[in-house]
Amino acid sequence: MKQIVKKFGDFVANDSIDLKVHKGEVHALLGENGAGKSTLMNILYGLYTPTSGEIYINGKKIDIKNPNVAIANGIGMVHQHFMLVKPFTVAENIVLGMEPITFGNKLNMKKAIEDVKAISEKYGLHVDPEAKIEDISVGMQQRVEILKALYRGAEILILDEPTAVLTPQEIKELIQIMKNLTSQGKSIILITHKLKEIKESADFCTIIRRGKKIDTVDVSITDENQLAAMMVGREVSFVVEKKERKPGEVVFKIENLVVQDNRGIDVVNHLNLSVRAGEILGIAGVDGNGQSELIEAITGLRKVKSGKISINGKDVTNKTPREIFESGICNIPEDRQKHGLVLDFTVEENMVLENYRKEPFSKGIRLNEEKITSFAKELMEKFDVRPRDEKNKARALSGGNQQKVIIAREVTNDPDLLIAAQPTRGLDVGAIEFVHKSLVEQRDKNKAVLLISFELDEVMSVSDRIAVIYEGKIVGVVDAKGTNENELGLMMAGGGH
Amino acid sequence: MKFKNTKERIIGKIVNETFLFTILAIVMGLIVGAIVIKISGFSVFEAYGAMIKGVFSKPKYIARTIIRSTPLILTGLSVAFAFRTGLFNIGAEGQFIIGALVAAMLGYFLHLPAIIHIPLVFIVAVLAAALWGGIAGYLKAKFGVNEVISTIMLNWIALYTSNYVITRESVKMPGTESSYDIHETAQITITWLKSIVGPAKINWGTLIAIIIAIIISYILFKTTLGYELRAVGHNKDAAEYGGINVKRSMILSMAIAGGLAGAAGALHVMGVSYHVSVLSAMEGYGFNGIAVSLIGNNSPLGVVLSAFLFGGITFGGARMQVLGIPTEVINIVIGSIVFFIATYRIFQFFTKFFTKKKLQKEGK
Amino acid sequence: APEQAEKQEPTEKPLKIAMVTDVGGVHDKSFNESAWEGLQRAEKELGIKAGYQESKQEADYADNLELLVDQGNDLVWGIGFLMGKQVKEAAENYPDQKFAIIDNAYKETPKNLMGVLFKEQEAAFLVGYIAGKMTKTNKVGFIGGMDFDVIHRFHYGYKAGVKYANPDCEVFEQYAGAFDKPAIGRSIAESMYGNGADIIFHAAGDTGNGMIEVAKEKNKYAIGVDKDQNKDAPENVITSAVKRVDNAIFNVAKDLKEGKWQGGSTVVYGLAEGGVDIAPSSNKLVPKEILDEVEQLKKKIVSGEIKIPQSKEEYESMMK
Amino acid sequence: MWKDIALILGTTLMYATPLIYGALGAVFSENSGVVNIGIEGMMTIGAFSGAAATFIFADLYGPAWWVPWLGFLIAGLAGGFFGLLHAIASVTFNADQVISGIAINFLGPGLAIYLSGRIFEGSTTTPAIPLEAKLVRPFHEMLKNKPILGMVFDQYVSVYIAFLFVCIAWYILYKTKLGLRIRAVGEHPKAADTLGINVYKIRYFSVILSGILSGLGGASLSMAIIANFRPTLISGQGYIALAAMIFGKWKPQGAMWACLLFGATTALQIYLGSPQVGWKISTHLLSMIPYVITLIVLMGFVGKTHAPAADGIPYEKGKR
Ligand SMILES: Nc1ncnc2c1ncn2[C@@H]1O[C@H](COP(=O)(O)OP(=O)(O)OP(=O)(O)O)[C@@H](O)[C@H]1O
Ligand SMILES: Nc1ncnc2c1ncn2[C@@H]1O[C@H](COP(=O)(O)OP(=O)(O)OP(=O)(O)O)[C@@H](O)[C@H]1O
Ligand SMILES: [Mg+2]
Ligand SMILES: [Mg+2]
Repeated sequence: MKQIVKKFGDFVANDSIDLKVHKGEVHALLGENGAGKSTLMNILYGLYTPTSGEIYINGKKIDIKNPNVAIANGIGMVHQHFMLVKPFTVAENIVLGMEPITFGNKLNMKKAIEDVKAISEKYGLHVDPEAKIEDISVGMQQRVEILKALYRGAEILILDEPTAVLTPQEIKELIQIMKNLTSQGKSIILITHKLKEIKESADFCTIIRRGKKIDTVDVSITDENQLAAMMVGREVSFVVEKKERKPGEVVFKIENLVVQDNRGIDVVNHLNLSVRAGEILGIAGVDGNGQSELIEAITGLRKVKSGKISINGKDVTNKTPREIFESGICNIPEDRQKHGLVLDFTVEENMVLENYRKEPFSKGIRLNEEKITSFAKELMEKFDVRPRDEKNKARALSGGNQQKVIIAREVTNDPDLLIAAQPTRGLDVGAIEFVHKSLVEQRDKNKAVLLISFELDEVMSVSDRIAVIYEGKIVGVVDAKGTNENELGLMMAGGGH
Repeated sequence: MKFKNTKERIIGKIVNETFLFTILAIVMGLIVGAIVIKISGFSVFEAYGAMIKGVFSKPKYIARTIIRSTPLILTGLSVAFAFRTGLFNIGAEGQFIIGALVAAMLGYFLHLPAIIHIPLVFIVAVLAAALWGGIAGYLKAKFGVNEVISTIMLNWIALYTSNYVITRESVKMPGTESSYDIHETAQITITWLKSIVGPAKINWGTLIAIIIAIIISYILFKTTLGYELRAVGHNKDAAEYGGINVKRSMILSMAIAGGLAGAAGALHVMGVSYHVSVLSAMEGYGFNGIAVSLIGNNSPLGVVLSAFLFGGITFGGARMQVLGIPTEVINIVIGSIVFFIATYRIFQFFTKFFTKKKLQKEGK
Repeated sequence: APEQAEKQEPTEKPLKIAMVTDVGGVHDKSFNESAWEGLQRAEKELGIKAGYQESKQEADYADNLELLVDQGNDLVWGIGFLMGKQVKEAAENYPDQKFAIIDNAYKETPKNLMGVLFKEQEAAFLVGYIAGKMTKTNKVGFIGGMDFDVIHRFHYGYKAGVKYANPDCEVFEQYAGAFDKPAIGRSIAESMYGNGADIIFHAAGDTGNGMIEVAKEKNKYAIGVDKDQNKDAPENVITSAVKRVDNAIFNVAKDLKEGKWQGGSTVVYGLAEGGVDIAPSSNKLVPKEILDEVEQLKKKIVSGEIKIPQSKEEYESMMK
Repeated sequence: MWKDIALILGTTLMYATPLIYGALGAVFSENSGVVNIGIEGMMTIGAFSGAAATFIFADLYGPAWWVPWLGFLIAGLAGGFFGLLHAIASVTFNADQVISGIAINFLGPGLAIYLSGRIFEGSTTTPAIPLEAKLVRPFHEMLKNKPILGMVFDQYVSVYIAFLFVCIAWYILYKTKLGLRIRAVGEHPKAADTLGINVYKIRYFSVILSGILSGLGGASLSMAIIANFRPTLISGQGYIALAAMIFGKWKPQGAMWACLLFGATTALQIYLGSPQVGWKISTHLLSMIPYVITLIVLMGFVGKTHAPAADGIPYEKGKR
């Protein structure tokens, strides 16, 4: 790609970017949130037309007007947000757009399933072709996305933040798959915020900052700190700064909790847990072991079948979300766009999502707009939400900034227990640093924090104690300092103490 | 100084892009109408002249336009309010019927001094219609029944219920297919304007409707209740997470929407018709309310303006018949206006196209 | 403006008469259209100037009446009892303006207002008689639109006619509940024909259209209403109970021109006045003998020898 | 007894037919992600075009076999034209689909009645199509002497086509490449776009098809159930079809069952009001039956209805 420029209105998302990828290599793209990585790749895939610039494949200049041209030229893309049709089966998703047919335009599903089986064998990506997307795990969905590209004969595979939603195990598998693919001659462009992954898998790395290319470096001779510095333009610390602290009383307690999922299966199964004031308790575990249902049960969004949840000795089992909130439990939700924000509300309206009924934000039935505005202004300043316009729709904010709005709101509530579910998913290192700092501050104010994350690194560096969840039960609680990845990994796989 | 600012702000609020596009859409709709009129062999100038004169040439015509627009303000608000809270209320028609029916019954059967009678009739009629609208909300909250279906069904049930009640012997005025007139103590017609507007029944309903529009605007945007309802409208999950009772909100907002449409029916009976009649088909107050709401961009202020526009076009447009122009042309004009409002991006497209051309020229 | 028009010499300026239709519109193939035909005939034969204003909903009636007043019409018609109240109100508001209404009578009629009623039951009686005579199965049917007083006049007049001709004849009666649901009219007709009726009379507007359609398909007999409906099914519509709204309107125009305005009263148009009748096309399918008997009956009705019920109560008391 | 059942079944089929066409139209449009509240207007224009064209051709060329088919086709095309309008607004210009649909509901009837007046000397009702020029009744000869079976199955071909279309629609949506793409576009247009599927083309196709089907639905009333167009003919059936589509969970077969339920409850209403049953209950209350039963059945239906995920959301390329 040569001298690619892309403007959205007056905003220059890509500013004369050059990118060169060789056959059989993994080429990483690194940059802060909103640096322009996805935009560049969307241009390569024909979803955006560049304002100017040229694209060459195997030395030939190609005008990629739309995804069809990209597909015909062997380019495949796995998008940052999955492009899967949920109620369709795996096979249907893979063949969509290139469906095998028989007489009379009839879909040949049999052949589709065989084809899918064949390529999944070939590249070692195992999937069940007849399962529905909505029933399979995120890791599986990722494989489906890769298979979609391979099914179309992709030679160049773009992976846009493929690991943001994967568990450590799944990430390992993915890296293995990438190695597998490059060994078969495919080229891969990998976008990720995780420097460790770049080190592990990439050959070269191009760094983009604010739409401009900074440099392309050989990964084998560059270390993580250098990469990070190039990316944000300053030094970044990876260690979470954390003073020793003696935890206080138990403030939050779960006893014998049983919760069902949508299908009526007990996915939280006689779970016991307690969190003390002034500590961060991390919950480690592979996705799908009841974490989501656990959080929903605690926050009142899901009915508890049996057991007891209490905060400060007060029973909050099966109370309404509002009552639970009033009792001192706040939550940074897993899905920020679904639960955390009303995207069509302004930032300031979102800032008072739980507190709009309280003084000073309202008096009687009347909302006090001035107070809401000044409150939002203050928080945006303090939590560095950009752009600094409280009248902006939340929808127009980048993911990182959306997350900041939620964190600002929840932390400011100053709850006795703060639940943070996947709080750094998809954020860049700078933003992650900020989130971690906020959690630690909360702990230092002698509040309890419950961190749920699939990122083992995160759990290990932020938490004081770590509880491992497996099949709806806590299979062990360990001290964060006294454990290691292997021990936790073993427990997460069910091999508990 | 401050006054100037607020004034500017208000003007800025009205004269925004949406407003300009709406005006453009109206013009385009009229142009389509002009083409149809021309094809039919009539003079466009005369036809639109008749329409404008039909509305503005005499105070009493203006009065009649206002009278006709009043129920549309409220049914439009009803639809707009539901839209704002994420619900599609096709049921304003039926809610109107219920409001009108209850007002007619209480206006006739109760004997009270005006000071009590009027508010009582109005409030009970609105509550009844709110209950009727609330049924759809309840069915949605409790059974997950899509409100589009339930309100369509409830429209017909309301129609037949009303017909049934009206044809009861104690209700039906002999020799007619209508109920007895309500007593004067329940009427809200303004009689002292007779010298200006003639027999046109100018009534307090118009003022009440505008006040209600202001109240609704206030509720939606300035109160905690409005905050809740809008939050549910935009994102149920986030609203629930924020502690809002989503089911209650749904029922409440359908009830409010129902109450608004019911107010339209009640005011119509109290101010204009004084009775309800057996209906063989829907009268269209609710369905036109959908168009009014959409033309008004679902905002309470916009709805008031678009109700007057709609009332004016239908009332004035009917005057084109004098020239022999079929009334269907009016529906074509209204349909075109709504169509162009839907496709306002056509205008955006053109404005962009032209500014681009202009820039290119300037560049050279 | 109205006073001005009255002061003018009639020879100088033609009389202006206009009508407000009900929601059916002027081309409803029913009494609105019939009324308009009457006005047009008056235009041709009497040299008046005719006009109309269509209504789309109940709220239009008052507006349209006022508009026609403003246009300087000498007489303003309201077509249909549904606007009875609005016409009276207009008459009270414009005491110098003449009004008239079809199908409505008032307890107290203002001087400037005239009600015109039709004896629908008389025409219905005659078609009932024809049905009673012509049925082979001794079963005939009646389909009503909605439960309205006017429809009752058709209903019980017809029933009385059937029984008068043929006391053993069974009459199937059903109301569709709507004037605009031909599918319902169809299936009621299917049921009646299926149960042995061979002639059905409808007073159900568009709903009745469904019945005529079944008659065509099954090759059965049907009886139309309001206007001569033989055109819709020339082989099947044996007769129609027509309401000569056109005649009434024409006559009133003629009277007005001749200075014989009958304001303050209700004029009843029956057989005698040429206000109701059976359709002229009846001679195509109805045997001559029966038509001759009908002519005899007409005389008896006009002379008052036969009394015809207009409602259920009257019918039942007569049958006792 | 058998007669009653046959009548109820026959009425059910007849009444459900126009609704099925409309509901199928809505199924296609909404499965591709375009809300279509304009079914009512599309049915109206179809009803007019079919009846008018058939009458004119029958008048010119006599009742040749192809006349009704050509009329039927024209009805579909007229509906399709309004589908095209809806598509231009909602697919190309990203219009709010509800607004555009409402516009269609003004334009369809407005244009239909206007054109009727232009073509047929001011009449809002088109002249009746002669029986021989109506759509055929395929089993008419076969069932001539079997009255009970005839009540159920001696229907116009439009009825059988409707059910055939249900099967075809099901096949297209769930068994073909095209259907997979339509549903993909309705669920996740961006995903389809990234796979090189032209979202706009698929949506245009579906919305125009929706118009065609609705147009045919209108014609199935004006060319079979009765034989002409009149302004009150559709009167809300487009909305009922829409409700049936939602009730049927956006699926062709589901929509069909919902339409049949509605037809059956209407048949029940007619049956209960018939002289055979002799219920002395007000027709106003009887008329409520279909709507009340539908609501009750809906309440009993557990599980929320699931609309296609992108239904009602305009797709804009390059927007997230
Ligand atoms: N459709 C769009 N309309 C307007 N602006 C856009 C659009 N898409 C991207 N942008 C702009 O381009 C910039 C780059 O966005 P892009 O999605 O490429 O970032 P990114 O580098 O992929 O970030 P992340 O690491 O968070 O995925 C954004 O900051 C945004 O302002
Ligand atoms: N639809 C849009 N129109 C205009 N600007 C947009 C739009 N979507 C996003 N933006 C702008 O894009 C910028 C960054 O967006 P982007 O989605 O790349 O964020 P992000 O940090 O990549 O989030 P995440 O990594 O969590 O997806 C923001 O500053 C925002 O203003
Ligand atoms: Mg991003
Ligand atoms: Mg990105």
